[in-house]
Amino acid sequence: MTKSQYYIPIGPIHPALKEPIRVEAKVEGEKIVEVDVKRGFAHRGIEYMGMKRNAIQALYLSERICGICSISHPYAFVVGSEKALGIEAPPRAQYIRTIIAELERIHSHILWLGVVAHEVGFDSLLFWTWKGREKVLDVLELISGNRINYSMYMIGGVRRDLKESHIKALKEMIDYYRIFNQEMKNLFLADPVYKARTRGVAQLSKEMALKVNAVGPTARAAGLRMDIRQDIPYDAYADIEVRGIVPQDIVGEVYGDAYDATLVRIYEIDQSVDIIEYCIDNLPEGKIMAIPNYVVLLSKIKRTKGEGIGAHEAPRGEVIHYFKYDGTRDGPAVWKVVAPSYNNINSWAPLLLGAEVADIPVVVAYIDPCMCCNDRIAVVRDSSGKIVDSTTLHRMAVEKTMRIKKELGVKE
Amino acid sequence: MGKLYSFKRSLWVFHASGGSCNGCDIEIIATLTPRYDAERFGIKLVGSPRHADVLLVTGAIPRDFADKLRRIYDQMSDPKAVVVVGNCGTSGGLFYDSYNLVGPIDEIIPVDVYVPGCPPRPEAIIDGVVKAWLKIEKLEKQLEGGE
Amino acid sequence: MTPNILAYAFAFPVLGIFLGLVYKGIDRRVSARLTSRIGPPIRQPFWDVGKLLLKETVVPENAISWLFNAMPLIALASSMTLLLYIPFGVLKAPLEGYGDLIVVLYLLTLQSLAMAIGGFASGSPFSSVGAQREMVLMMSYEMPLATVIVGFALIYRSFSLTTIASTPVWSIVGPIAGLGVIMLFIALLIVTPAELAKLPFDIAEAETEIAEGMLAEYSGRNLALFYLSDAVRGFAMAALEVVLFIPFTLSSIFNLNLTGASLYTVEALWFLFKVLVVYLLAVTLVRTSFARFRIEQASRIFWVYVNIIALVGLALVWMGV
Amino acid sequence: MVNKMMFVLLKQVVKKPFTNPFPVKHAPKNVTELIEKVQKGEVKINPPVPLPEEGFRGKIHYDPERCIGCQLCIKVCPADAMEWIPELRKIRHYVSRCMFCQLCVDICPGKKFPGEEKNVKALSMSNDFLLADYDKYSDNLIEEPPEAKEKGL
Repeated sequence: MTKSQYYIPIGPIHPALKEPIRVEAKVEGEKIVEVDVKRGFAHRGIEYMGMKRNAIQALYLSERICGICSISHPYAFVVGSEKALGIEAPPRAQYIRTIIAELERIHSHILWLGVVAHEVGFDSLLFWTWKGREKVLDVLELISGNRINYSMYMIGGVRRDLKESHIKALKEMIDYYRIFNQEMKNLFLADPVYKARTRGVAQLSKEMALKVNAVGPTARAAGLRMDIRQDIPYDAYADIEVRGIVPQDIVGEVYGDAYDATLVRIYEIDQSVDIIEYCIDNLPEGKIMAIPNYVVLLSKIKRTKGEGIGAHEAPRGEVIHYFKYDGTRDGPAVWKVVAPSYNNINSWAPLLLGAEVADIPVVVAYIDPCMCCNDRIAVVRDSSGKIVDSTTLHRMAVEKTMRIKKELGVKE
Repeated sequence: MGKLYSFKRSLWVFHASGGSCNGCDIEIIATLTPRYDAERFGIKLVGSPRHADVLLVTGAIPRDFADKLRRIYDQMSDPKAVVVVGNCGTSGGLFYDSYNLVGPIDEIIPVDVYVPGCPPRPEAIIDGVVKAWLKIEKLEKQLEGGE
Repeated sequence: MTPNILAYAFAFPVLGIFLGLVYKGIDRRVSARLTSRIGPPIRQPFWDVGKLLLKETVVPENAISWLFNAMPLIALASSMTLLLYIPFGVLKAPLEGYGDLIVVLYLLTLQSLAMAIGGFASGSPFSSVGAQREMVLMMSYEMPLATVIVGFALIYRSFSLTTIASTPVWSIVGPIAGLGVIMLFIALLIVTPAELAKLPFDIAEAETEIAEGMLAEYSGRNLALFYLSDAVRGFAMAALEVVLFIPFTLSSIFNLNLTGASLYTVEALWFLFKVLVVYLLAVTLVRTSFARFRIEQASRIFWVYVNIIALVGLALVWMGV
Repeated sequence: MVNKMMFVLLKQVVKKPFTNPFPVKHAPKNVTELIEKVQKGEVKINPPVPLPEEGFRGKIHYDPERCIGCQLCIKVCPADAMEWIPELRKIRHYVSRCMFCQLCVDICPGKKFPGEEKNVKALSMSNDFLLADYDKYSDNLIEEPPEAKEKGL
């Protein structure tokens, strides 16, 4: 019997993908023999828009780069901008930022665990994990006023203070997650079917991880101890000894597969809970904003020249923002964003080649992709599929204007 | 009993995410999870547009994506409805001046219910469902009156 | 064919659809409760079917339309016929004497086959992959299923379901053969979710992998027919297990002296209860608490483990009888 | 065929469901009638999951009396949701454009009426979040001074 080849397009709209991206796979039976990953469906031109707006507006634009890690991009934004502008946030604000960032890590990791359970068809586990996730969302809503998109950060501080009632809720939450996470370890790591579906799937070796520039939990699952919180500490992380969690610390061996990614993420929840506990126990008193008045802040930005890089360890990996303020306008003159999924998606093509159709959702999900984070540029192709560069594009635009002028009969 | 009696009670939903920031998408999933449990209204997320009655769209639509959204809409069998979740899809939201967005969703496909919010709470999405029921009931009355 | 049988033949499909949908409703409700949700009302499947019948039926452009439209009918007809072979408590099966357990085996296969052919005919890559998976899965679980049926043939020296229902299997087997029958029961329970395309073996309809698989292109009336056939088959499969392995009647347990209508009512309710218990254990609980297997893992499970269980069971039965 | 999940699930069966039955437990027979009954007070609707006591970011409420026309909110709004009405020297706010970031509320200087000690802001975040509508420019989704509507500005 000759094996027939099928062409399976996955995406841009597909139930396994919650966001638009396209994976084109040629399969023989169940085996994938050819794969192509196409991105760019969620490109919104955020950096370009940010360079036209003022810094405060751009900060909130950066929050909408991604809704799941909605504090990661603002965090990198404020850290980078503060470096560029020479503003230092008060210690209390730094601690509050760290608490919010770790709360977000808890919610994002639990979300990922639920999603990956859903991808392998384990819907009851999705329901169970998301039931536990509501607790941290409640706390975030209590502190920030919304379940997602917290709008907490500001250049030079945070906008809302932690009150007594918030700290009480946080302490209660810490106790809850200590127990919940223990149960989660039992349910995920000990489940035979879950293990059968994830062990050996999406296996990324150390060398491969370095080659495709994997970051965050994906790289840590492959055994690379890399974590921005440990390598370039900032804010409250500078006071805490954060060590990146790698599977060899926990079980002694590294496979680098989706099962290890689960392991790393579950143990990182423990770590986040510890960090939050440290922060609320050692929360300094004082101001929460270096420059509380936005008008003053904007005029200071307008006067300042400088550049800086802000990095933050988002739940998915490192987020890096580059800024240049040129002292002529109240927004960034140059703003460049590097999101973790941009690196991690590189691992799809090598991992999918030779895998099975059933593994596509697991491979796609295990890096916790975030398309909206990584679609940063739009590429224009001509009819033959060649990329059109900017000079040609400009020439074509001029030509089109001339043609339209001619058609309309406009005289110079 | 109206003609659309069972239609109202069994809305199967297909979810298409455009250039959204994911905030709305995860709130849609949260609507299905135990705290809010949309399945008690007969709402089910399905994996194929052919099965769906309602198209949930989130996010402002990038240029590349507009024709795909149109195609998904055409693939759904009649009668069908479109619900837009979140402000980006409703009006462009804070991406109002982006060069790569083709604008609000109602310029591409007809929209029945808007759920504003950034992102809307799961209850607000359920409220959108209630509004959709009301619209169906109005339609039912019209059908009965017309015949 | 007597008028009596004809009356049965018309009443049964209606009853079968009704019961199938009710059981599906209970299944969804219990599954929701298992995951700490309220869940849809038990009438929900009726509304689903009502809605699907109301919707437009689309035939995709590149589908083979007559095949595409015929397969849902064949699927529903085969599961309906399957129901006609199953004795309902103390009621006789309507088609008793027109072929028994072997026909049941064929009818179970026919429905899966209809779905697979419908998948191939719809011309979408997802449906084709789904149909391929269904075929592979079918080949894997048919063997243990056949083994179970051979085991029963060994015990009774007959394929008649009515005989099996009237004399409980436990009363005629010794301890060794009894152990064998228990193993056969376990094998059949594991086959059940695969036969009904439920988790952890709903590989052919995997939503997240291949967008509902074989059913991806179906809509409206055709989808409603598949929905119904799925519901009826779920009920029939559970009923078959009850007939084969839990045939005890209430009157024989408690030595009741019921006659006429009251006997039939009580026994019918008792039968429905038994079916419900089997349905909840073998389908609802399993489908809620497991993840989906990969196709080659599922094949290995059936070819190796379930087959071993079934064959050892068969050997024990053979030694015992 | 037994795993740990099964025990967790069986434990959940006996417990009360975690679901918050907002607005009603199941789909009602007739929603129009239900809403009429609720308005008459015959039936009660289950409340949503409780909001935080303070600081919830719902729909923005605009009080034109307090507005001094400084346009700071327009300057700071990331989504350009505020529109300046030059004739009245007031603003119009489109809720369907808003991103609920509260920046305009923070920056609003507000106005002091005679006899008051402190400035009261013209903009405030309400607890209103059930905003679904058929029309994105419906009255509920636009906050504007009443004169603007009368004069059709």
